[in-house]
Amino acid sequence: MLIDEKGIRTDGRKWNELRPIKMEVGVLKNADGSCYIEFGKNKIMVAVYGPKEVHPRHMALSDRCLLRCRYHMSPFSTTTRKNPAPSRREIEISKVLREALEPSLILEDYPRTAIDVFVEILQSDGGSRCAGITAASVALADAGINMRDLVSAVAVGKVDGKIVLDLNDVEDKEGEADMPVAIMPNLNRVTLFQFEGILTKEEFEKAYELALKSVKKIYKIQREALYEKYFEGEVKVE
Amino acid sequence: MLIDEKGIRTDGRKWNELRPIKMEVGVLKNADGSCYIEFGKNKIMVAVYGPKEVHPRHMALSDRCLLRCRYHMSPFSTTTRKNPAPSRREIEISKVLREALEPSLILEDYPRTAIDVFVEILQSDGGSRCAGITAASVALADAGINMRDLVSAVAVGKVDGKIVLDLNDVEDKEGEADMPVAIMPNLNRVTLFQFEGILTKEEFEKAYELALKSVKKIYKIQREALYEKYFEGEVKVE
Amino acid sequence: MLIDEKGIRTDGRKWNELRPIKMEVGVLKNADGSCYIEFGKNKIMVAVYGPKEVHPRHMALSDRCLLRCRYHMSPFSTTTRKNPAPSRREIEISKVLREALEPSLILEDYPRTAIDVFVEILQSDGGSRCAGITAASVALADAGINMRDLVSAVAVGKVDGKIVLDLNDVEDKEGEADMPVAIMPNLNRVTLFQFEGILTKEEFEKAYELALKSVKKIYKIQREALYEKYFEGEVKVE
Amino acid sequence: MSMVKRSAIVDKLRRKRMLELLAEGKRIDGRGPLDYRKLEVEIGAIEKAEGSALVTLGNTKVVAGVKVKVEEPFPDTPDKGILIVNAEVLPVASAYAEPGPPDENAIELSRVTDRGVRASGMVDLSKLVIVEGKWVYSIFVDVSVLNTDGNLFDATSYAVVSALLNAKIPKYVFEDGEVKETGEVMPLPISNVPISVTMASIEDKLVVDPNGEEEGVMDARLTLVVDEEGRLCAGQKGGSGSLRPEKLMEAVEIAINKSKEIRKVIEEAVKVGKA
Amino acid sequence: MSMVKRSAIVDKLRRKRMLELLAEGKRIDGRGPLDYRKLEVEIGAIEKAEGSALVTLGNTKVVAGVKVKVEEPFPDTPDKGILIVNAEVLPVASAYAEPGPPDENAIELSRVTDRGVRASGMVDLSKLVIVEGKWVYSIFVDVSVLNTDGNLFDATSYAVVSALLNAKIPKYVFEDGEVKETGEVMPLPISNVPISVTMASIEDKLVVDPNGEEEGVMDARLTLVVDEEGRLCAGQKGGSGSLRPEKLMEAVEIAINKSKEIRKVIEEAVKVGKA
Amino acid sequence: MSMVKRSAIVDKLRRKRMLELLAEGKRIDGRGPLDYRKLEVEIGAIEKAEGSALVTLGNTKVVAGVKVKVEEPFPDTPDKGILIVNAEVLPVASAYAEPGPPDENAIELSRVTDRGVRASGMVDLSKLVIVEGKWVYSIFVDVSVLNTDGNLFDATSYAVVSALLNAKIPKYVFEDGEVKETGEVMPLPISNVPISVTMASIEDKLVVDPNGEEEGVMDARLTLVVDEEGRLCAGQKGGSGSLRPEKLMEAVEIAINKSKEIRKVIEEAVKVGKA
Repeated sequence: MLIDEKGIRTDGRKWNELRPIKMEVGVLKNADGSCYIEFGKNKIMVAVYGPKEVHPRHMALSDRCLLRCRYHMSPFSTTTRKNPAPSRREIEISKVLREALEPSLILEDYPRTAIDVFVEILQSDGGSRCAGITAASVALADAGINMRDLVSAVAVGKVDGKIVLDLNDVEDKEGEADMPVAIMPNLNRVTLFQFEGILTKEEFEKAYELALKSVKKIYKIQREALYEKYFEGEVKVE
Repeated sequence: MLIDEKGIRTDGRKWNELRPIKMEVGVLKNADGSCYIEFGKNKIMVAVYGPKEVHPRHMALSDRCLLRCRYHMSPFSTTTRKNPAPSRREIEISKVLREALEPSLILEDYPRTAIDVFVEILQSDGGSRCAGITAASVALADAGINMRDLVSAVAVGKVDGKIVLDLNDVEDKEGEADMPVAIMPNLNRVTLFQFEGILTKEEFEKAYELALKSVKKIYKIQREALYEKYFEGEVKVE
Repeated sequence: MLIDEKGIRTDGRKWNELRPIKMEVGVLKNADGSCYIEFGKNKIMVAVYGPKEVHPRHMALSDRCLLRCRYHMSPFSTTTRKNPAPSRREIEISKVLREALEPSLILEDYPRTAIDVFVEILQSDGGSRCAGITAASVALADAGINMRDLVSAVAVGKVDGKIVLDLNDVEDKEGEADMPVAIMPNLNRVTLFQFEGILTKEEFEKAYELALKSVKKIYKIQREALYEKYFEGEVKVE
Repeated sequence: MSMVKRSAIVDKLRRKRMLELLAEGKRIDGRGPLDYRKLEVEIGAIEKAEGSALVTLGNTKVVAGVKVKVEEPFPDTPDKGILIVNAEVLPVASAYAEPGPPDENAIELSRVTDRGVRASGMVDLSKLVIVEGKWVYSIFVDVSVLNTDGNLFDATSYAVVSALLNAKIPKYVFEDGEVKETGEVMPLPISNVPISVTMASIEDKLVVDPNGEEEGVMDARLTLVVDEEGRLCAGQKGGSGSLRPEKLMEAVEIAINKSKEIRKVIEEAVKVGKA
Repeated sequence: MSMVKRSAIVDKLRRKRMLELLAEGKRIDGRGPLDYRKLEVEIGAIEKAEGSALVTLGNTKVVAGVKVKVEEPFPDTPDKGILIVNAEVLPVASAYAEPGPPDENAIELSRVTDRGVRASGMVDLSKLVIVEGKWVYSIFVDVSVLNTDGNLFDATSYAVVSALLNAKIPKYVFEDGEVKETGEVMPLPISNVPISVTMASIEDKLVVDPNGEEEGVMDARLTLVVDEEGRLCAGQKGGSGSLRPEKLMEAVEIAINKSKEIRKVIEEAVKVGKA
Repeated sequence: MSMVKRSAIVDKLRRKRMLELLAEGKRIDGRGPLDYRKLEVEIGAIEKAEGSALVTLGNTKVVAGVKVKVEEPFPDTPDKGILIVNAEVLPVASAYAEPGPPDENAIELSRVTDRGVRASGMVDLSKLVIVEGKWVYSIFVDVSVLNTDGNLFDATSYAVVSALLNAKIPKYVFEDGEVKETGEVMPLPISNVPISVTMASIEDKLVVDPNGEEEGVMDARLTLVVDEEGRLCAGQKGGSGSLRPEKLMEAVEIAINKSKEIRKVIEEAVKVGKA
């Protein structure tokens, strides 16, 4: 039983409620941009380096910047120790993260260079890839990379037969479906979509609509984190 | 007992008989040359790419083409699943295959370029390296690489105390000797020779002579396969 | 009991006595410099190649030579077979060896080139890194590399509660402390220092002074080995 | 893994041409937006494998083989057999496929194919246990991609699904303290058949079964996997572009429809393979 | 792992400036030769780890986490638990840290940290045995370096030591022929606390806790680890330069003194973490 | 692994000169076509190894060591011990040998050496079983090549064969349900001694024991291994050239003859080593 008779989930949330989110921008001194996020029990550090020279040279692109992305879990981030070598899961997530961020960046502005995005999971909970995208987009903004929009991500899924927002670890493992979605909220375009589980077309649509709607809350928190660093003390938009 | 009292082998062949051979040229759309061979239960796909640019550059040869060769077994090609990473056996065979093919090619005609020969064993039986060389030589012809001659290969060996032609899987494993040989039939030169087992000098000579003679049958099938692709409908040379 | 009541160690030595040392210079024909050392039961072959071109090019240094060093144990060098792939221990020792040798070399004399020092442990005993440095410095001299001084190394430690010189295998494993030290004897400068074990400040000082003093005996043997190769038959200095 | 040599200028011209054609509901190779290329499924091609299938989709060609071992179960699922899907794009397959361990594209391909099979519950892993916590059947489905011309996701999925349907695995029993081969064979415990439908999105126009040229210029790839009852069981967006949110539901619609057509082809091929 | 972009000319000027300042007993960031930067130790930051600590030393930031498994002991120490220290300089940490397996710098960092912990007898491994020769506790201490600005050796050592002091590991018993988790937790059997003190030598002048700029121009790095009773338990010279022999005994003196100051900070942080 | 720096022009001139000399039955270093260089075999050089041999053949120098473990047999040969031959061309050996895992040349070298030992039945593996299907002796013969100047195949084979003849391995017994070391040693069960004879073919002229310069210009390398009774037990052609078919039988003749001469040198060295 992951949802009780009153519709309350194991961590006290309602079906459409997000876990607590905390973001801090510019926390790493060496990085060109950085963002630390706590998203439920996820604790994630993102660093952005670049635009910078490409090594080896022949990988450079003449008409735009080469975006690279690494999603990696620290060995102590999981219940059972994670081997530090990249797993197939980490390699796949690194790829979809890159493809989720790429549409938001004006890479044509930096030909022949590279931007590296490093997403380090210090503690993992359900939805670490969505939290990672969310923080990475803010870190890219912190690095001053030209952007079309932020990218905001959240997962939806099905637990105990019900569509719910933002699955935690146990819901992710024991639930019936999981669908991470990333959106550029202003441009209204999907940049990441993955899905695993079993949903009828109707359930699928309901879950997807919930993701589209909820992602706007994530976007608000991203903006606030950036304001806090760059305009602290000034009048806040909102 | 691998040979019965009438001199018949486990698969019904006589001592000097080849297994059935089927070749098809140009089966892969992307490759510059290709050949699929069934040789007994061997099912092998060969692709040739090149002549093409060499990466990394410093490996290019100023006076001739760099020939590279990879012999690889698909995981499902063997009775027990084969790990997809290249084994030491595959690395050695890749080298002897390259050295068996190299004398037949006019590599001086393509300086600073590379030719890649990929030999993929989809199903393995005894003699896969010989079948691979035979198909690779045809695939190189299909790719239009300038050649001095085709290379034709066959194994001979000793089974139940008798010299036999073209060992199948069980003869290869339980036999007393195995000797793969490759020849350029028109130039009459040996390009591959390997041997493992125990043979007296006289047995060795008998086996070797059998290989030299039988390889000509392989050559005929290679030519037919090429004619079939390139001159189908025309009068056949024979 | 590694030291008996008369103060004699398991191999018959007194506390401040070195094991037998034998060095031969120029034993490898292909190397630019080489030295074979037997130090107790250590049997070590060192080869120096260079100064030579750097591959890949971008690793070359514009103002000096790139010094590289590999300490490696042959699989049969240890009681239990050593896996031939480099262990973390070998990687660390390779680094400290390089840093122990580097101060003695005038690397500015060879900009844009590399020198490789290969230290191969054919049989290991306690103190193989010190014996390796000692032989490597002689091999560098044999290669004609411009030097400020030789580097001479020896380990000291604590065994059965006593400070002793030059630990052998069993003393190294069962002793209470181990301190390898390398010195440039003429310039009187320390180039390697490592320490593991438990020592009071007073013990530490006593052990360290013993190392500083004893290293001069190593230096004498190094010079003799070089004289033997280069001035055999001439009048010996000393 | 891309089959078409990338040239920025040629890509732009090709994309422009495709968009012109798509405006008229046409594609560069003459197909309509919702037409698959010719799909051929040959069952049992590799006799040494416990099950196998060679799938040809246009010029894309992949072969899948099933091998079985008896192994210890994973510690967290002592009551389940093991199923591993592994795809490799062999260097025979294209001028741009390098020898070596699978790259991120091949890993994504393996994992998305695996997710469709796993989430649909195609193979009932709870029936692949010999001794709980000790010995289970471990099913490897390896895929060798032989020629690439777009839509590896569907071709790979069809080959894997067909090879699993085709498989006859050796039967083991636990007797006298050890696992023994009985000499008999048995089919895998199949309880569902997932069908993958992959689309390319080019300026928010969806086409199914993109070929290599289309993949070279598409904004995004969208794969949806549909089970026997028309439910969604896996999905993945790929590619560096984005798409309008409503396009996803349009893709769901297409996937549910097209999966019926593909399902028939695979069922027919498996039937022929068994006869 | 160096944090500062190496430019030969800038390095020379910076070194010259440092030496001028050192002649007056000053450093480039205003510290005296024997002053540490601000050291912060946050205990228990990673709840999923059995123990953890986040250490900030100036701009250098590392996090260590303890994980525990039950495993077979090493054949040559059947009566001892296993302790493994592994540090990785993550690519988030600097523009010069590459992804991939640990390089020689990270391996040296791990091994020197490990030696201090091991030689001091910090964790009594003989108390981490469940069944001799069969089952022991295996303690992994993994360190993720998040930002580098010099003196990784001390920061890493403090993080490892603090995480071990903080750890509560699950208790196992051997019953009915198998190892079972009891549901209880227990602290590690701690019998000593080693404190690392690292110095840079620049023209034979010693300064403690070198920052990134100082490491960029130093001749040699010298790490000495001091135990609870003021004894030396590990040491390592690093770097391509050399030092006058008497400098080592001067460094021993400094290490013994400074270790007392650092010991207090760590003990206080652990106490706070437990309260 | 080639020892001589390759320069196309120098190679051509060198080859021309060699052919002129060979026409007169001479070689570049003064030998006749069927003369080996000086062969020295030093037995027992590595005391820590269970058996060892240092072989010097001209300037080519290799050392082989035998180590033994008790392990489970391979599943398909439960009634046989394990024998593994592994050769590495160390970076000390030549300016062209790179550190790292064995390349194709070193792998071929290991495998051809192994085949000679294995096919001749030199070590009777059926006598290296402690408990069938459970515990067998696993014999590792590792070869470190220290200097290369041609004909690594013969030098490696002689070192391996001599080290095996020299070996005294610890004796184990199975008692009270476990494998125990008895403290005694025993020689390996030797039943044959294979001798490798390697030739270079240069324009279809055969010379034995090619040195580095000859290998640099030869068309093909031909190795034939002969057992105690004068039978052939292994063979391998290497190199990018070809040879006339009748040359192989000529090589067989040479190998059978030369193997007798080499056999005496090795037998003598082993006898000296034992005395």
